[in-house]
Amino acid sequence: MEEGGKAALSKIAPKELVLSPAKIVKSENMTEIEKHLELEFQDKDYAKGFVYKPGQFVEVSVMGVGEAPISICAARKNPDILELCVRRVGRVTNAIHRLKVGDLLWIRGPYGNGFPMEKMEGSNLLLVGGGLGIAPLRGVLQHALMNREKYGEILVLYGIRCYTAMLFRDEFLHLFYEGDKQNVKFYLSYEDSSDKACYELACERSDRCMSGVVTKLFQLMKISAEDTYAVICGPPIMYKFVVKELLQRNFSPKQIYMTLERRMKCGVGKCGHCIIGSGSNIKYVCKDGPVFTYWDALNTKGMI
Amino acid sequence: MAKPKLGIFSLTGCGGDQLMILNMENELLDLLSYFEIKDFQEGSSYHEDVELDIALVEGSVSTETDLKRLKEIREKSKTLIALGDCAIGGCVQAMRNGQMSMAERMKKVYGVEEDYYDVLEPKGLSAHVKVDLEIPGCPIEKTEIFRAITSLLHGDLPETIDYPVCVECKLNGYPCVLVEKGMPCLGPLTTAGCDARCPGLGLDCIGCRGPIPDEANAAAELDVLLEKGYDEKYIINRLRFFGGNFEDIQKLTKKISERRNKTEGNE
Amino acid sequence: MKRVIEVEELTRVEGHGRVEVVIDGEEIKDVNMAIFEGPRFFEAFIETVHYEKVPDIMRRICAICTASHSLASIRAIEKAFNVKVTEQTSLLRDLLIHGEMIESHALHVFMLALPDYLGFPDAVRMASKYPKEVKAALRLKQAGNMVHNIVSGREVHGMNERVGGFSTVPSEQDLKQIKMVMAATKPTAELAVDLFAKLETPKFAESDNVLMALDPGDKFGFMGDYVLVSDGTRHPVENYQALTNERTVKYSHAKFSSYKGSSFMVGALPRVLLNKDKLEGTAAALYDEHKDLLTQNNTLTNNLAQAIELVHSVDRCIEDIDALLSNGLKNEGLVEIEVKANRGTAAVEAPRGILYHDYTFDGEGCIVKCNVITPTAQNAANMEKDYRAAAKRLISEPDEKLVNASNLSLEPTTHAYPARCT
Amino acid sequence: MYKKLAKTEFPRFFEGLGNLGKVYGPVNIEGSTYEFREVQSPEEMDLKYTRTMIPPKKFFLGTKETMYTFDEEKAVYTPAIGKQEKTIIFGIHACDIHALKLLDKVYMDELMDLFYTMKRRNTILIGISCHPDEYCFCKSMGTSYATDGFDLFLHELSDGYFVRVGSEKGHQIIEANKPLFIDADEKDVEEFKMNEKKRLEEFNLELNVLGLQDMLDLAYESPVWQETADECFGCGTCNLTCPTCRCYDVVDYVGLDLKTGERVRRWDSCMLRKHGLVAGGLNFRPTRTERLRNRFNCKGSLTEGMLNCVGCGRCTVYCPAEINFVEVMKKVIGEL
Repeated sequence: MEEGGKAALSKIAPKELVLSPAKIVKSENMTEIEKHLELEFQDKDYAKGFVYKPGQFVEVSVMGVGEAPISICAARKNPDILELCVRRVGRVTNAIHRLKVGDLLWIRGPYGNGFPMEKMEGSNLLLVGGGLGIAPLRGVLQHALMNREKYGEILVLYGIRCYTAMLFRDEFLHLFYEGDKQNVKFYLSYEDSSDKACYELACERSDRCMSGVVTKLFQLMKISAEDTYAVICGPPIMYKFVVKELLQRNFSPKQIYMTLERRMKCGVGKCGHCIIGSGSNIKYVCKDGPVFTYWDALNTKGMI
Repeated sequence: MAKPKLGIFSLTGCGGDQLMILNMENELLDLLSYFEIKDFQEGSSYHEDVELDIALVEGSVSTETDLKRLKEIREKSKTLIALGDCAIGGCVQAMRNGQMSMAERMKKVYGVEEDYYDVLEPKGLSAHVKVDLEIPGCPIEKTEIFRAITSLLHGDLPETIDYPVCVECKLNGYPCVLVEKGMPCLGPLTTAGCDARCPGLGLDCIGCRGPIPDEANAAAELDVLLEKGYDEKYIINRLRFFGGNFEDIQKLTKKISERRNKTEGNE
Repeated sequence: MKRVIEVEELTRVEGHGRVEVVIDGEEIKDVNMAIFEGPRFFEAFIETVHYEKVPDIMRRICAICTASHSLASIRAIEKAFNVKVTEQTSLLRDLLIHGEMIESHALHVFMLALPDYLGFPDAVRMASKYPKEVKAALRLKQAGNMVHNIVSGREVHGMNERVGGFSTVPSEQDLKQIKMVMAATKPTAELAVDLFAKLETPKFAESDNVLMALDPGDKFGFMGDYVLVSDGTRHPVENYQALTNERTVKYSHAKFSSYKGSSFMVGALPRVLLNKDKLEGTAAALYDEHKDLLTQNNTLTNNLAQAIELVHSVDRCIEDIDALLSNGLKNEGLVEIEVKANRGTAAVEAPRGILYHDYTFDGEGCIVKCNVITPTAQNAANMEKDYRAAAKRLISEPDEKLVNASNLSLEPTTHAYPARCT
Repeated sequence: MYKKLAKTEFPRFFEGLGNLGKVYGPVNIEGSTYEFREVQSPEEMDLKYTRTMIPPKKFFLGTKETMYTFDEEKAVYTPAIGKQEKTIIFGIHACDIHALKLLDKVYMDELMDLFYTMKRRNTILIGISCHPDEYCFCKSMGTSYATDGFDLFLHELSDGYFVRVGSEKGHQIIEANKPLFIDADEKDVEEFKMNEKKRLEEFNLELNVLGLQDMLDLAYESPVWQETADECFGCGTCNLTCPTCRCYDVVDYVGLDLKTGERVRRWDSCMLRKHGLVAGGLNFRPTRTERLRNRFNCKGSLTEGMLNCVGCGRCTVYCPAEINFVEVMKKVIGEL
């Protein structure tokens, strides 16, 4: 009846719960508080099995400090490489920011449901991102561009505070100017109306850039709810306003996807911190989400 | 890498928190070897007036002299840590804050006037300067200061505790002295971290780690203890042992004394 | 020309103090020892508190002699209510106060006083040259703390000792553990005696000393109901006010005491000298060996007296544990208490000397009046006297050795008289 | 499979269990506080106990347990799976068995938790029949009787125990103790049935759980949440004594060398302020009212078809603020 021991352990341990070391191979300060990291898995077999979708996240450990959920900010291209965008907000992310190229992090995952990329095939995509919320949407965008023929028009609405707070700046500015060639319309809004660099962008492309909150960008574009999926990610306050705009444009609740932030300590629906909802509909954001439709939100109390 | 510069200071209190550092007999030498110690009032006569990476300050601000020293320490320290209850909420010497004036206290004990000397109503450090971290306890717990120091050496501020003693009491499986024996336990209000020492010995928590800031439900405690047959004076004294500077407890005291004055006036 | 020499902050003491020597030409005009620890007014805020929690507050007067305050407080309450405790309780209390003596003396002798003699600013730096000795000293200190932990609940401000007994009786296993550790660390206590017997004790502070200590009864110890004075008199502790005559001093936050118009000393030296015949075993032998080095008028020999008490305390802890175990540990709970309006005064020997607690209760058992006299307050005047003597001899910087040796806990400032320091 | 264990054979049966591993049974600690503690003889136990304060989940989800040790120099996290001890939990009640079934679903069915699973697999559960007190409402929750989830279940009879065998492990125990067990006869079966019937009549406390989930949805804005939260300490006792609550928190501690350390998880409570707090300071349940409402909603909801409450009464019995779970539930859904 002996069932203990290390050998047995490796047999029964689900690979999703294994902490796998990954080396920082690229680390770029995108803003004062956000870093773009490229991690290389040390275990190539693990990397091979580490298949993820846009919108999923990983739990990242810094040895001696702790663990935090971070969303993956790119589509899976090179299986050895994992891209993360990390904002310095707490103990763990502070520690991640102290690390240098060559240092190790430990990864487990991928967790969460991710965006239904297959389901959205054949449709137009409307991506609405605010601040750091653009990070998971970047994965959606990359996926769609990698499989360009499978998706229709891609509209990206990106709300930033100011020019220096813009993530993936080169990449997005490129799309901002050249996106149309790939049938991508990239819109930009900025909240700090005194920001010079943004003002210049707005002067240059008044059809694509304006000052204000992200929902203002709806003024600039034409979309038909038919054949379009909306995908939203941003600070909690943003969802209600974006959803309102979408509903006005006849989007159905199930056409609206959003990814949520909660305290996802374990990532696998066990530790309980990310619980939301009420009696008939309790959800664990990490396991049942983090991607939900607006229909889910209508049926789950306290979701947005 | 250069060792961080550390200063350990004390204002008005019993000196127990510095003593707890000295009481880390097993770890003391190793732990302090990570630092350049520039000041350690209770443990060393070495003193160097330099910029500090970390200042640990115990004791309450109870005199103008305390305040002056605190401001100097704050000025020269990158991270200022309030060590122990005195430095957080004033501890027992703040018991009568808002209830008994300094003049009255002075008169009672010395028979002289208040303005004779430089006392202030005892307060924690954060009432006067910015504090980066508070480590509660009367005295502080060795494990907590150990974790705080190792965390700081690692480059992080440690996780702080803001849940009540009940949690640790349950994790240890101690019978609830409040529920089982009707003892006036302050565990439900009190910041944990002591591993529920008192209930573990069959005693009711006296709240020596202070009420959990912005969370402790003092009014509920009053109701529960009244129902168990304790009188208001007893309960309020009890809540005030370590909660004299705690806003909710001050409000509660005021409410009760007003109510009492009213009923007395009616009689 | 008038000049002032100041030792701004006395360190390696618990609490805050400073010394000021005013010199005019070659003449010493004034020597002031100020204790400027902020006042905390325990006696004022303890009023109306129900007796049961009084010791929990009062033990917070001081960290290093927390159990002494605790026991003085508990005994004063028990005297007020005529409580008789069991033999087991008495033994556990005796164990506790001896544990405290070990913890405090080990800290004091090795970590606060010894660095002076060896030329280090502190024990941590001293450890770089004497790692073995410092580690041994820490072990000894830990042995004392182990008693605090197991008997009282933690090192500082323990809570297990109550009015009428102990809330939880320590386990047999824990007591055996203490005994083992004590036996193992006894050589370190003896080393302390050896060290201080060999070190040359400075004589610069020599001056007439009046000594006071509690009469522990038949055996050397730290609790008693009578005070012995080096003038040969014996007084009940209830007369403490006549013995201490507290007065306020403008330059210091602490009150100063006097006995028949003169300052007096409390602490290890008075205890050992006044109760020398009651010492037993190794401590008695060591006393006999070094008795010429313990001089009534040289306060600095106090460190050697502490070292002898260390040896005594280690042996006594073992003895107490043997007695507890042979009687068999019983879960006896607390003695039932009947409160009444009454007054109770008790004293114990804290590491730094006699400590008095005096309470008056109302019929509900709540405090009406409280008075505490700490050893610091009693020693302050004597310490200043020593400084004066030393300054006269040295006319140089007053030495910190004196403060440490004078064995003052500057901490307990219940009576601290908050005067502005000049 | 049904057997009978005579009262006279009970001590020998119990003694034999010691060969299978460490035996834990309900021991009275103080007043009404019971705890599952290691026991050597039946006399140490009180098999008529009402409930243990800390539920049996403690055996599988340690109150404080090390998950990993780490070493920065070696750059490795090592799972802290030590020697797995065989454990027998003797005298577990039906409600607690149901609670474990629920935890099994969460911790073992999907992305199995290693630490839980290893311990769970090394445990034998022996149930015992009980009588309700004024706080038990397991009957309403459908958990007053366990049909599975145990290895053996002992029902007290006048002259012994009616034994139900719930697993292969249980069968093996019977086989190993063959001479002690006899086949239950008709009289025994009758007594067992009669006892169960009588027992059901002993329940005084009831909670109507039909449609409870919708009732809770509809009461989302009820003033009762606030009223109850005003009395509540937010101390977490309800969660920590709950046999189905399974929230945990994880903390890393570094050692004196600053290089090695451990990752520890400990029970958490959704009543505590930090439960819904994310890095950066945003709290998704900042007030006690919201946390309390969340707790009741969680208890009243289903996890894979099972209610998250088994009606054991612990949260009410041990609440220092004397908040009565059933009463609040009834108030909220408008039955009171």
